[in-house]
Amino acid sequence: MTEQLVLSTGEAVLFWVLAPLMVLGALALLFARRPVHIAVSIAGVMVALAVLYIALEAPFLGVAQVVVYTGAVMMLFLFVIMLVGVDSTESLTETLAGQRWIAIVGGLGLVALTIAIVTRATFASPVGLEAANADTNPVGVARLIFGDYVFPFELTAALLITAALGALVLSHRRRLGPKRGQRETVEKKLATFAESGSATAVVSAPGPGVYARTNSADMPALAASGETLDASVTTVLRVRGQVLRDEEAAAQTGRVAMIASGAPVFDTTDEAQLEDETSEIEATATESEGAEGAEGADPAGSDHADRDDAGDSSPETDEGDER
Amino acid sequence: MQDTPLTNLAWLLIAIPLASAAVLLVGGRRTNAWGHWLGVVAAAAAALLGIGILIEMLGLPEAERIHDLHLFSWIPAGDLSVDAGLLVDPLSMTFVLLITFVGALIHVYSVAYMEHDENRRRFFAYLNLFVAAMLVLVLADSYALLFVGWEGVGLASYLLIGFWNQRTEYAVAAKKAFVMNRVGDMGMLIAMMLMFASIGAVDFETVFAAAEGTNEGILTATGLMLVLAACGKSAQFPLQAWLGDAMAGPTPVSALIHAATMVTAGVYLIVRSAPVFEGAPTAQLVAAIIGAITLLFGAIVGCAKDDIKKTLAASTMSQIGYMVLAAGLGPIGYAFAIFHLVTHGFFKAGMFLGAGSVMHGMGDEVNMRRFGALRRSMQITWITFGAGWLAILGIPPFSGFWSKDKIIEAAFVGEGWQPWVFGPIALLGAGITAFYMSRLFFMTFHGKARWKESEDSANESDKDLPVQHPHESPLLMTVPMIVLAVGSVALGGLLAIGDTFTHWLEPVTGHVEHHDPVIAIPVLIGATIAIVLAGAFIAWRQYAASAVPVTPPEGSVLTRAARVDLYQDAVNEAVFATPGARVTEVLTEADTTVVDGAARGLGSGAVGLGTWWGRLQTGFVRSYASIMVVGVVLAVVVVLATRV
Amino acid sequence: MTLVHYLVLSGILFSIGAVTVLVRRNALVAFMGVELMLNAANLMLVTFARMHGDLHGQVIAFFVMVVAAAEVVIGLAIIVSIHRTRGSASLDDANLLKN
Amino acid sequence: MTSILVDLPWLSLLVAVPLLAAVVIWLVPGLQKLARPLGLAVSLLVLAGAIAMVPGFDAGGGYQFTETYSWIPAIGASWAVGINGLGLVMILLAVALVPIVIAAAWNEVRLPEAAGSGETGSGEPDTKALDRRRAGYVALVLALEAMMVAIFAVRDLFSFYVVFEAMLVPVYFMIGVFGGPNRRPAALKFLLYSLAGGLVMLSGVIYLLVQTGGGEQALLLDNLAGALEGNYTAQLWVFLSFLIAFAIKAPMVPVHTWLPDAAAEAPPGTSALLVGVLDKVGTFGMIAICLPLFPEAVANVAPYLVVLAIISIIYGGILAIGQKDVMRLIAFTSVSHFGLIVLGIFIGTQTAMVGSMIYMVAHGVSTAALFLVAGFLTQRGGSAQMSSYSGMQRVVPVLAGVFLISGLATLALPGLSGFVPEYLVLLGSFEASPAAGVFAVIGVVLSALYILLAYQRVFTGPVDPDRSDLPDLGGRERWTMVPLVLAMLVLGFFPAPVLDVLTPAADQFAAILGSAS
Repeated sequence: MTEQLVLSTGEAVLFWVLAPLMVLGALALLFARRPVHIAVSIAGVMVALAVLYIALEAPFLGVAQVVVYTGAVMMLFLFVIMLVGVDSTESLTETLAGQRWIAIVGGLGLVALTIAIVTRATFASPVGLEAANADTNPVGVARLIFGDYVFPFELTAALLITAALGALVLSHRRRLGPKRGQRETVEKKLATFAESGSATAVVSAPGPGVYARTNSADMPALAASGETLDASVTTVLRVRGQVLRDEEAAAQTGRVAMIASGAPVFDTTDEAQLEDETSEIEATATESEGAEGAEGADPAGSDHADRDDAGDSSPETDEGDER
Repeated sequence: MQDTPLTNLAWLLIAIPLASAAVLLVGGRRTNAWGHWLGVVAAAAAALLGIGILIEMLGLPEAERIHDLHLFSWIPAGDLSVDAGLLVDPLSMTFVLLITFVGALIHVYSVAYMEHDENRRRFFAYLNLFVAAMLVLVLADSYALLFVGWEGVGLASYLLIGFWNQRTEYAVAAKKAFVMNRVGDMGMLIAMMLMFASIGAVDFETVFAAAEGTNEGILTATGLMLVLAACGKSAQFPLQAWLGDAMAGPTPVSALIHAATMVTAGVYLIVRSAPVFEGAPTAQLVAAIIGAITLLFGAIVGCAKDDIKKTLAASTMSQIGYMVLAAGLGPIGYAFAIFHLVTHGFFKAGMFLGAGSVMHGMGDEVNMRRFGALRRSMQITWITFGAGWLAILGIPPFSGFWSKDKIIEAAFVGEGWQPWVFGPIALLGAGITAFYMSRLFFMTFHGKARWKESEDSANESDKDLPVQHPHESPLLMTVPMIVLAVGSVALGGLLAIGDTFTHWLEPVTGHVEHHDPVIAIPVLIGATIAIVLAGAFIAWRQYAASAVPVTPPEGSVLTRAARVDLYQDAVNEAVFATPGARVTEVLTEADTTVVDGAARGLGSGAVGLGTWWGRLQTGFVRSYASIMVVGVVLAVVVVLATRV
Repeated sequence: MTLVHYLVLSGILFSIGAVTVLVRRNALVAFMGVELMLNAANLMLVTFARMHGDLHGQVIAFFVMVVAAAEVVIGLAIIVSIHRTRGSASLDDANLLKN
Repeated sequence: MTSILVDLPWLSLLVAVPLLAAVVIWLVPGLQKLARPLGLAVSLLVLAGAIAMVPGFDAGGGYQFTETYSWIPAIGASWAVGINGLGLVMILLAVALVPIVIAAAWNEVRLPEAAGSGETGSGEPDTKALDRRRAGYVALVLALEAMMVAIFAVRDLFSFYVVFEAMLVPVYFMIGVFGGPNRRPAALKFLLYSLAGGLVMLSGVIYLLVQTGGGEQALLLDNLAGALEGNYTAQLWVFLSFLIAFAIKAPMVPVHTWLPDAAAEAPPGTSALLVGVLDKVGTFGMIAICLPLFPEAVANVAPYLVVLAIISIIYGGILAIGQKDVMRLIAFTSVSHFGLIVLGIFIGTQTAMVGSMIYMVAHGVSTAALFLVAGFLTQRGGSAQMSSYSGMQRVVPVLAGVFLISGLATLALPGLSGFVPEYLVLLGSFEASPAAGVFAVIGVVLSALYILLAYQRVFTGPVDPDRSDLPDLGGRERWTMVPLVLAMLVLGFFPAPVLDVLTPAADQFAAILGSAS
């Protein structure tokens, strides 16, 4: 291989633009708090990698990278993040003694060593893939895969199928109680109704944002009796405390009196009607900035609501997600 | 060479009793009914065959009386090759006859003596086994085969001493006998090692032929080792301690094994090994010294014992001391040693049987202080025992006179200090023997009865005495006693007059010119008889003419020492047993703590190390990952560092 | 600008991925770190493929991708089931390896 | 008849048949009921096969019945078998003992007490589980038989090592599953000791391979003999590595402590095979492997080994006297006897070498008998402590008689199996070194003490009323002991046939040592 590969300026520019971005994106792994942010940022890194692959005369891999990693793997990650709780942020405080120091030393050591090795190693002069990619890169790769590597390739097929089956088996959950069909659901609902007399036990919850003034999904609906129905807002928004409840809205709907009374309207403990579940009116004020004043008006009541809300929402959220 | 059909059948001598023993042991209870008669028949058949061979041998010219019967190749192991073969010559035939004849008599005696023992069949099996083993011992044509019989009789002795092993002390006595014999056997083994290393063979023919040209040091060592072996088997000093305890066995056993035959094997060994001793005067001298010591030792112990069997055992020890002394004197003594051995075999066996008869009549009592005046109730026993008594005393013309007197004479032969030491000792021994044997005789058969016929005795002083019903023993017991008594009376004279016996043994021991002792023979005979009579008289005065206390008096220092066998057990205990037990204890402890402890220490060390390392196993995946990362970094650093 | 720069980039990415595994308690995040390490390795393979003019490197990278895909499926399934039984996706809660 | 008989791959067959039978018995559930008769039949068949080899064997003809198959050419390993006189005799001993052990343990394998090992289901008398357990035992014994034949027949160092280690597996389970109350630690101890020795040996094998340069069939013993000539350092190191393995196996002081534990906990049949045959692998290896391969090293190290052997003799004897457990006592007597065997091997005279070889056979017979009969006793009395018994001779006379005969054979009473070998070793040792001979003779007295002490404690004295109704040996037990007792008598009085077979082999090995030193 006498032919010397010369990297084009364009490639250099591409590299110097992408590389810092990739490193930054990767650093999100270390410093970002929300998994969703990390996942998105890693997806970006992977797209950038795909670009680099193409620059490295591996267009087939570049495409595969986008399809497999960005398209499949990272999306799978996102799904799982949604499953286990998109809201969960992670504390970055270290719990294992000395772990952080070991990580820093080990990481720096790895960086130093790899850089030292690759920079100090003497490589043969680069050849480039011009010759190998004569019949286009996918063809070249395909010749190898279906030639030398046909057996491993077949094995990977088996591996993938096994993995799919394995995932099924792993995430399969054995039924503990009897199957609950439509009839059972109805009977349960009616039983709850008979017990509590709450209408929401039988009817489906109203959708959010039914007023003329604000139609957004973060605005809880009002019941016929005038109180807000927290359950009308999606669980995600509720959990994140993004339910809209400014003072104005409260005033318009005459909620102030209700807030002052501090009385819960619905019992929310019934698991059977998770979707229909409602909460106390007071709870609506919990994390909304707009409700600060109202909250201050009745600290005891809001405390109580806080606790209830926290206690109820997290298991319910999980259950709802899994279904 | 004349045809010798019977001699060629000599192996039957061994095979018959052996087969009988096997039948009795393997047959088990099924043979209980007739087993003892099979034993008797086997012994008698061997005796008859022995007599047949003797007659055949007497018909041969002297030079042709030695036959070596090759049986089979026993240990063909290259450098060492031992054949099993029988040496039939006058010496071995003497023993064969003694063993089979006395043995057969004692078998007969035992039929009655052991009548009430449920294991009588087993007893006869052991007796037959003993006879077979003893015959192997005396008929063997090599030291190796002799050793088979040597240990075989030890085994039989062990089994018979421990025949009543439900009593622990009897079992201990049996074990003691075997182990002390084994100490002697070490000597035998070492002697054979020496022969093999220097001569390359262990059969009599080769060894004796080569002995002349062998270095005296080796011969001396061999001789000393043979003497050690003889000491073990013949209960000679310092390995004498087992014999007294061996009286735990039934009395016929004591008569056959521990008086007439087995214990004399040591004498046989020395006489048989004459060519070795010829080249080893030091070993000879040692043998003579040991004989002299034991002679006195046994005699002194015999004076103090109250147990009739133990007194006889001490006497046996002493008499064998005479024989070993004679054998140690060299060629002049060999024939007399064997002669005394034969006569002793008769009269001592007779006395043991007599003692057994006394015990039989007295409810197994062995304490002579509980006897007395048994003459009236046991006439035959008294007479036969009396014959033996007179024989051992050496009163002419009883057997003992002819044999013992010759030994005393021989002890006075020689140069330098030796005749002046051995002679007087032998003479003194004769006197002491006369004392204690007379003591035994008088305490048992004469004096006042120290028992009573019935509870309502008129005499006030009899109150504490035990009730006994002494009676004469049945015919099966008395007949053997009578036969042996006849032997005690007549055998000595029969064989001694005209030196018949000495001539008979000459093919083996060689012809010896007559030597004059340092003191004239008639003087010696007179002195011997005088000292013997004096001893007997003292005993008569003390034990027949005056009352014998039922409880032993405290006695002098010597008496007390003699009662405990001159502290032989205490010495053994202090020198061997206690330190041995201590060593065993310490080593057993050390084996678990030190040797095994080291191994276990390795184990627990590994466990400790593992536990320590195990702390790294926090269970946190991230810890493991960090270990991996650090490991990778370190590994790469090491690789790079070694490359630089 | 040489191909070595790609290698350096690969090393840096790999190290970041490794450190992620060490410091992040969230299993998902740590898992993403693993993915990043795999990608970094792929980058190195592709770079070397180009350097040596040999497509084998690319083929291996391809296989790595396939295996990584399978691994992700299984890994995520495990995370989900652990989360379901232990109510947490934290690596430090899954310390049964200790026993 | 010779041609077809000799042409058969006898030795491989003798290995394969019991191994196959073991697998079949173990795996086929329908056969588990018949496991014991089947196992006995197979072991008798193997015995017949081994005996059938004898007429075709020529005592002076070196290694015979040889077979060589390539196994792993890359490391020079082959499956090669072949026997000389020693191998033949040891194989005969092994295959003769196996049927006896199977018969002796006919009813001895029982279900473990309740929660013992969790192998019983609910604890009710479960005949099926019992059958399974018995089948397991028989299968293990047969597997062990295959290993024993193999170890005495292999002529390739790698195969030797493999079999050497593989033997541990059946024994480990025989002790660990079927043994007494403390079987687990004992089995583990046995395994760890043996493995430690085996691994040291493996390092020696590897070093040997490196030193000789490898190549196909490089590890055939025939090719290795003389391969290290002149390379003294290599000889020494490899020899020492082998020696450690063999010394552990042969139990020599101070690496003997596994034996008493294992023997005390193992079922008696296992102890009989373990001490009677398996441990002989140690001494067999010293003779058949160490001598031809490392003659110069052996010659130089021999004096130290002689000293060690004498220490073993006396130490083992003293320790035996101090034991309270009859099984441990027998184990320690073996330590003492192995000392004599090792003494005979390394003292360097032909006589002692013959003695050691026949000692291996004689000791196998008498110790097996002792273990089995002691097993019969402990099974009846429920205790292995000698102090638990008294006056048993009156209660079980036949058992006592067999014990005494075996014991007397052990203490080398002339006329029984122990004598001829001990005699030869002692005489041969004295020839080379009088001091060694004299010290070794002390063992004679000690042996009388320990055997008779044991006999006295257990079988004499007043009859213990608690144990006065124990049954004597039954028919099956008697018949298992008959061949052993006969063997002891025959070896005592007519050892000539065995000696004739062994002597040429001994000449050859002794000559190696003689010329090297």
